[in-house]
Amino acid sequence: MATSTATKNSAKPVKRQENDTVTVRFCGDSGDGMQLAGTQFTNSSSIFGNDVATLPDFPAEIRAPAGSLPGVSGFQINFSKFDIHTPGDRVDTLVAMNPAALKMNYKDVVDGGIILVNEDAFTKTNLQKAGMDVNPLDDGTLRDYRVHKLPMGKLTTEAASDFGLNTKGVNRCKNFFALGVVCWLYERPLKPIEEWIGKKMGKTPAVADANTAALRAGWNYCDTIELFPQAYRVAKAKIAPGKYRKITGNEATAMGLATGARRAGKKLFLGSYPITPASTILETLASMPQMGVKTFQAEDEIAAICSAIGAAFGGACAVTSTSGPGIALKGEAMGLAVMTELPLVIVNVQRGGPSTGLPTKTEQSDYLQAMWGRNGECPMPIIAASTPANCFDMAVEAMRIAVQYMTPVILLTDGYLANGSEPWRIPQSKDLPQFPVKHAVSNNGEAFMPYKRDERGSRPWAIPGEKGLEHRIGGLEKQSVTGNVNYDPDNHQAMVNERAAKVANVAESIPDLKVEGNPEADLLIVGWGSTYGAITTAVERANSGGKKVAHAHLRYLNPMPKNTGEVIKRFKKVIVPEMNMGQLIIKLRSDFLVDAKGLNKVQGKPFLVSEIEEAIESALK
Amino acid sequence: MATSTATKNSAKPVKRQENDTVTVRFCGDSGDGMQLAGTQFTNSSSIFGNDVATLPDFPAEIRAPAGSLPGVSGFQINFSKFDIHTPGDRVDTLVAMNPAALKMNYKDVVDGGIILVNEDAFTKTNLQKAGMDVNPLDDGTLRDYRVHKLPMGKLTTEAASDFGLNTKGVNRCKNFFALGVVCWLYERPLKPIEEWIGKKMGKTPAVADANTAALRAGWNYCDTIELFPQAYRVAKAKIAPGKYRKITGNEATAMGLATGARRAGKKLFLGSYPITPASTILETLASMPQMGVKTFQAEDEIAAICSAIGAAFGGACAVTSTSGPGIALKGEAMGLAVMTELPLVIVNVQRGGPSTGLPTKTEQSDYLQAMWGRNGECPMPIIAASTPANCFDMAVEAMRIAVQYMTPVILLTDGYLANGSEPWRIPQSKDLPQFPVKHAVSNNGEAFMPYKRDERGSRPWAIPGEKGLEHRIGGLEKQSVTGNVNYDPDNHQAMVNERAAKVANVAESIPDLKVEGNPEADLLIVGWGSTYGAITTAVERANSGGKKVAHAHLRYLNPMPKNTGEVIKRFKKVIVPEMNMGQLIIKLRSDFLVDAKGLNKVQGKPFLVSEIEEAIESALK
Amino acid sequence: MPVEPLKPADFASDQEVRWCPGCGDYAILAQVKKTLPALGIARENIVFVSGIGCSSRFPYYMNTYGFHSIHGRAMAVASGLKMARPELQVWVVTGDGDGLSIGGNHLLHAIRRNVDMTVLLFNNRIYGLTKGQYSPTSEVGKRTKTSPKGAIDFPLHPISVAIGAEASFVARTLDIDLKHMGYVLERAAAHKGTSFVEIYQNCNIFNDGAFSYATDKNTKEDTRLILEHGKPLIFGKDRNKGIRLNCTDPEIVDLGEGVSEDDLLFHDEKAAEPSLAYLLSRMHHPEFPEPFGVYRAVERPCYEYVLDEFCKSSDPPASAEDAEIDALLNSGDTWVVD
Amino acid sequence: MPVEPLKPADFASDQEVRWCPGCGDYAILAQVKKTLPALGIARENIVFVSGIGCSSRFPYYMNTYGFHSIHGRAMAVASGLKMARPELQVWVVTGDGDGLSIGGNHLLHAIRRNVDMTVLLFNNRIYGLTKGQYSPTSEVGKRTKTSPKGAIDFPLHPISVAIGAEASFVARTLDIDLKHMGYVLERAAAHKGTSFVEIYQNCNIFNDGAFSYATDKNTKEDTRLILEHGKPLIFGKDRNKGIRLNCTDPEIVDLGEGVSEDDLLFHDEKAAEPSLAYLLSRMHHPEFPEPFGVYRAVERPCYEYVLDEFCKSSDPPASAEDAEIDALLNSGDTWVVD
Ligand SMILES: Cc1ncc(C[n+]2csc(CCOP(=O)(O)OP(=O)(O)O)c2C)c(N)n1
Ligand SMILES: Cc1ncc(C[n+]2csc(CCOP(=O)(O)OP(=O)(O)O)c2C)c(N)n1
Ligand code: SF4
Ligand code: SF4
Ligand SMILES: [Mg+2]
Ligand SMILES: [Mg+2]
Repeated sequence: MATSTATKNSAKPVKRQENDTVTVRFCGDSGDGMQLAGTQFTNSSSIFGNDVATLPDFPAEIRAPAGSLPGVSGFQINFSKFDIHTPGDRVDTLVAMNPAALKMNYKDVVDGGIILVNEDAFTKTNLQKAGMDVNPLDDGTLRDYRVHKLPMGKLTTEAASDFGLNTKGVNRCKNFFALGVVCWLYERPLKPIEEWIGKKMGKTPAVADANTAALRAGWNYCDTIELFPQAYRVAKAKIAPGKYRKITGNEATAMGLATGARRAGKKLFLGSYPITPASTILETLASMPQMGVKTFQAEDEIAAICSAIGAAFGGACAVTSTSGPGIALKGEAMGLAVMTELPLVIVNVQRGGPSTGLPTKTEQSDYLQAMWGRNGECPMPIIAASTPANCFDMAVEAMRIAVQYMTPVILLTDGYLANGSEPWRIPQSKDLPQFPVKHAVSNNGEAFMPYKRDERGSRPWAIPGEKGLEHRIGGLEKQSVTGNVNYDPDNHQAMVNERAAKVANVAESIPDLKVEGNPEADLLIVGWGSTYGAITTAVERANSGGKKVAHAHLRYLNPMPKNTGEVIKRFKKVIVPEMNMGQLIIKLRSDFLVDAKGLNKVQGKPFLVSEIEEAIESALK
Repeated sequence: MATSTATKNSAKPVKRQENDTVTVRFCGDSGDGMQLAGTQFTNSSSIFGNDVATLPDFPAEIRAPAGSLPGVSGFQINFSKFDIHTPGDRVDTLVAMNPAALKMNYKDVVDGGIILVNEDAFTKTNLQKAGMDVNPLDDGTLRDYRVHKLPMGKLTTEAASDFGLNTKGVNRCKNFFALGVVCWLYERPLKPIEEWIGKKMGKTPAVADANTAALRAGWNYCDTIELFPQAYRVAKAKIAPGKYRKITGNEATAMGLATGARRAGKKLFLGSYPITPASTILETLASMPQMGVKTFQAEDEIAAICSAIGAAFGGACAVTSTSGPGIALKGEAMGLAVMTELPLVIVNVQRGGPSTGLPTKTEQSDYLQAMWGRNGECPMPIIAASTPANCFDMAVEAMRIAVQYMTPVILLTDGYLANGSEPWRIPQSKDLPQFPVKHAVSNNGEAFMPYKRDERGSRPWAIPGEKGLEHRIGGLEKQSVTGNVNYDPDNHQAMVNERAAKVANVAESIPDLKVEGNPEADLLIVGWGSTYGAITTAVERANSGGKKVAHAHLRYLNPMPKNTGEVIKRFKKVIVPEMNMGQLIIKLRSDFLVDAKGLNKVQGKPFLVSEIEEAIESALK
Repeated sequence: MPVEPLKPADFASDQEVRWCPGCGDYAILAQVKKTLPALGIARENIVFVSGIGCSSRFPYYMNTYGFHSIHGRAMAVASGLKMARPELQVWVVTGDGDGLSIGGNHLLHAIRRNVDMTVLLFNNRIYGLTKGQYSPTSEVGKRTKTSPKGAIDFPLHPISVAIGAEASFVARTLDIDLKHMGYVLERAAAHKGTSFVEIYQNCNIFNDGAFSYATDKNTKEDTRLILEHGKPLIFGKDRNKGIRLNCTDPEIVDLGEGVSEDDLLFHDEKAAEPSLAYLLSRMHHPEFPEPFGVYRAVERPCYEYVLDEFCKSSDPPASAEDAEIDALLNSGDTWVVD
Repeated sequence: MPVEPLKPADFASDQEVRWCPGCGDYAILAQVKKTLPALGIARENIVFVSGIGCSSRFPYYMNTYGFHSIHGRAMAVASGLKMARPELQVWVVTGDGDGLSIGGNHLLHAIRRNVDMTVLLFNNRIYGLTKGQYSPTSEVGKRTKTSPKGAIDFPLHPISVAIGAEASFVARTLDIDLKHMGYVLERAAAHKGTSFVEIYQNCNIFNDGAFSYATDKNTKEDTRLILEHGKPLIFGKDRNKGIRLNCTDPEIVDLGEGVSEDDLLFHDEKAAEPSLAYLLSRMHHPEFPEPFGVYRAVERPCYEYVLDEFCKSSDPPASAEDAEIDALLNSGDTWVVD
């Protein structure tokens, strides 16, 4: 643990303790701008050169009453000199802007961790709103922590009142004051933040100046009064050189879809209906008309998918995006896409269920719905993203599979990926996969056979406008090859088989399942989706702690990679952590007759690394 | 094989060969009245005292062009002196009213079987409509059969033209002529048929008289011209004494639902939307206002289930009925019923899928949808009927489970059960289960806890009108006990667990899984739903043929009977026949890690007994 | 059964109200609570049903029976409830997204069936709960997160839709005019059949001021036309402007200058055909003052009462032997084997 | 690109037509085939989209591109197709059940968006394909399998619904009047926007004669009112009866006896507001002759063309290096690690 001198922002030298990894959480009222403070802290950390991972936590209400418990909003950032995969289990430094925020969050702070509170907000009214009789700053509640009470309201007012804003406007700057304090504490550069303020608020200079002043005041306050006996530093991570940006899962999904369509040589059409936590995919794609992306906010989820199916029939790379309840509504139309064998990407940003459930919370409980939530024998490829940035790759993959195999494809992400962010090394277009679509063309008046399959098992994609290929499709069973409506028993069996075989064929085009961690171990952890970060970290820690554990993470859930059975059967013990009550495990046990054990959590929250470590430990006992 | 003398209807003695079991199929154009002829033949056979089982086969079109192949309609009856369980694999006597019907059906006739054709219909035009160049009556196509060409049109005209009907009207009587012939052939009493004609057509005596005349003419024709060198007889079956009626699966379901509601001491509410093959449940219940049954033809399937959920909140025994595509639409609302823990019966009369699929054909491919076709962790009890009459019992059961466990319950039947019929010994109300509902009542102003559970895990059913129990429910996660909206992580986990436990508890109230056939066998056939008849017959035959086979038929699919694992693990080999590509087997393999093998058929048709016999044979090889 | 007189506060549940401070929903909640006691219906016989949206949180705040269902389906849930229990008083609370986007079809069909319930559609011309996407009542050109270049969907007019769906009762009111809202709510509750009430509601977070023309003291007299049955259509601060009919087109005229009240269009809630009500529903700001009050109130049989006539039967006695079951099971052709 | 002249037979697919003999659908099919050649659009640029029902089998019989989708969703499928490919000519064929029962909401929203397509709603006032249950246009009291005591749902009037949904083009025609149908189809196809056409269609199996008043030679002159733009509303065998307006209520008057043509209501398809069209949609048999022809035809931007303006771009070149992708991925805040 080395110490060093201060950055150029600082007035005098500060001793800084070197840490490998730090987790900070900003929390306050919905109106307190905590998401913004968190995002800016993240940006600054990324640009500084750390690896970062974030987890926002929104309240379910738009604006619950100010100061109330349901109105608390949080944003957590983990930054590190190493590769990291999660936003951190426990919090090293907590910023709490009011009593409600403190109450909801302090238990997640590590023993001896730092708590910064906005003292001004601990009024009697606010305490009451948070359901507290006594002030927790005084009654010993926080005795295990290093608590710093700052009169943030007052200090912000002093710093930011010279620029012509009214009291309310000035008061709104206090998130930047708090941000300034934490930046000082962890030696985050202010420059990227100030640049951002200039860019976003530049139009109203009073606002920009007031916020900049608050930010600097926070920093300078620490510098001046030596608030903290100890400051910290987290060295730059060894990060692969390249150009980076921060990306959330939903941004990555949206960009991946737009990119995928272009790699197919087609325009993108998105039919969608707003729903938390998927709406931002629609919103992001709505802002990309320059890419030839058309978005359509439909009247409901059924219209959304049906419009996408219509667009696919017309030759577009079609997508529909939603969350679990929306998928439940789309089931019938998904069957139509299977029967008509049109390419279509269906994005499910999973959230807490059943029913309306916990709309703003994360869960992985729609795997079985994705597999089987339709009438009849109705197979579809299913893939799942494992990190926010991986959403980009998997979205491109979903598009590839859809157009190459003429099939609807389900892409599963979840609320944690959707809103979580990580730095992303921006790929270059020339390195991205290409899969240009060839539409069927008329062949000298030869009768067109819309259900004649190629070696992949795909039928031709003939689109209106092509003379000589006029044909009719629909949801009734069709005759093999000709595509005419057909009720013949043997034909039905044959077509059911052909559709299944086509989906199974996708396995020919996907990578083998990789074993990470120690491949010689007796214990294998099999994960899928957003548990990647927590499992990876836990397995790394276990292995570096002398245990032997392997990890295989499924990104292709249907069909699974061809070597999946072989991998899974190789290990004595198999544990399957899922943020559900055991869903993928049903398929694994059934397919491979392996006595895999579930590690299950349905709490609207991702796994903690420690929870997986404990499971490893007790499995190896 | 004894012979005997003719019945009193006959002019002179006829030699009749005794048969154990006979299968007859009537087929003709949709307009030819084959369903009617088949039904009357069935009635007559039932009343005569045989055991019977039937299978109608409708065309998908309402009225495809007269004489065309898609317009062919068929009705098959198996009648026997023993217990029978299926409508028969192959046909002993086929009645074919036109070339199209002959073409579509003759291959199902046993070698040396009888084919009766309406010779008059074999005109050039009709042959062309059926896509035939030469007349199959002349070209040796039918050389393996005993073909009888009857000028049915002409003979009917002669018999029925004296009653004042126009030519068209007279011609429409020829199904009764054909029926008369087959009745003679198998010594079926005409009296029940004549009584039925009197009852149904009595209002227009000309029609009644003409049809009666045609019927008798058919009989007399055989008697007079000695058409058949050989006549047959199937002795009465040893049938348990009692009062009987013929019942189709959908009639049984409707009556079971109406009965179930009364056994709960409640009124029935059905919210439904027409869809083949479920519509007749709605139609049958719509005719029972005298039972206090309210039916509501909603604007779509979603409104149908939502109206039922609303009715359940109001205190009705609520039901929604549909087929696969309708279930796909109801998924989201089914989740709401799970979350609000209201009693609701959801009937899925399965048909051929995926998508619109084969609407008039049967299939068992919605088991996985029933299990998992919803977002989130959303468990529901699922039960399945095994025969048309068993639909009654299972409908009563569905209602019992729904009200006792405050849960939506899925009842699976299928197109084969829905339209198939069998004789049913009418139960007496006093022998039927009773499960009167007790609604929650106010307790001296004590705060009402809508999610406080009883020993079954059920919450109280408090309905509007009860003072002091005013409460609010909905699709958001609720706090245990209080039912208030709650986003707490641990509470969510607890509630997910409680909902799952409640469904699991249903196992406490259901019978153990029975092993039929030879319990000492090495081979077990595990079936569910409408395969019961074919499996039972195949297993009986195998056992009487010296093989050793056991059969377990699951009527409770979720949860399964408590001894299911124990039963299944007891056998060396397990075969699971399903009219799908392997659905229940996924759950069996996953739950019990048993290497069960599937026997799968997706042809829109039930299993033949012989198909299951073959599977038994090759498994025992 | 006589019901003790209730106070508005008796209708407040113990749940904390969680709309954004300043949201128009608060005023509506307050007025509903104020209106209910006068109806003389016991709390336990009242049910509030809603879908999903900010507005749809309404039932949680009422100390009656309540059902917060799923997005768009409130009308269907409420219809089933009312069919099963025709004696209850049922209210539906829905939003412009819940009721007109995903739920449009159920609204249409409940209205045509004339199920006896009162529907309050909180129209804030935005999706509130999902944070500010445009809705089916948003104006063309509106910029929102999902319409960054401006919305290109032509909006629906809720009252025109309801009239197109054969509504027997249609009215409009406004969140901040509590007195007017009280009148409309009372009328709606009293009406036998589906009472459709559009309530202009301000979403101060995502669509603030959408109805400022009708709420602003300075403009509201000129932008609102208060409908009164049998009275001529007059408006304006000085009540000197009126609406006259030119064939089927309304036009604004100044009273006094050769135009008398008798020349004006007279309001008739009870017109057998809804053409007048439809015509009123076409008067939009800024071209016209917007009509508030009861557009239409006519009698027509209610679905659930007719259904109940067919099926009249109390809950059956749960007796071991049940003659009606036996009659049902023994109906049709039977035979005896002995 | 010049298109070779096509004949009606060129539009027949190789699939055998499978409606019941005598079904009104045959006449509509014949007339559509007759109308298409005159439009001068190549077969490959035409798409027929349908839902599920007897009527929805239509696309199979047309030798164009076709999509027989799922029950109620034709409007949504067609909307997406049209948005992706605005240059195509899209027809939607639906039924009173498909379009107004399960599909009512999609109809409403496609109409308000004014997606440029022609919608043919075959109204036979019954569910044909599922064998005879009542539909949302069935009359009160109709006895069917699901309404053995007579239907108690008040029917929707398709044209009122469409007008309530802001339709820019609304018309009605009749299966057996081929000439009139031809005229209406041509007008509908020519209109830019959603053209909603109600076609009275006889289901001779489950609802035979539902429109006999309008098809019977003896009564049709008195029961039908043929709309002509700019002309007074006159009908009757001797063209001696007319429709006059009494405030907003239509009334039948005899011409000649002190009533001249000028006293009658004049039809105006292009009225800016749809109140007249709505009023016409309220004229029902037997009280009134029923209006046939074009009720309303006004111009309004079409959703998909405006959307296309925003996104104007041809299919992107599938090049290994794609500057637009790179620009997208590099947008926003970035930093370089070296
Ligand atoms: C099936 C489904 N789709 C989408 C959503 C997301 N969602 C919740 S409320 C809402 C719209 C709310 O708008 P509105 O009805 O106008 O209510 P407001 O919030 O404006 O009062 C949407 C799209 C959902 N909960 N369920
Ligand atoms: C999701 C779904 N629900 C129900 C059905 C059954 N169904 C098919 S067509 C139809 C109604 C047809 O009526 P209409 O639209 O009037 O068409 P018609 O047959 O009268 O031309 C129904 C209920 C279905 N195919 N899919
Ligand atoms: S978002 Fe708008 S509608 Fe929703 S509670 Fe806030 S102010 Fe009200
Ligand atoms: S059932 Fe009616 S609508 Fe359908 S094809 Fe037959 S006649 Fe036509
Ligand atoms: Mg709204
Ligand atoms: Mg119809």
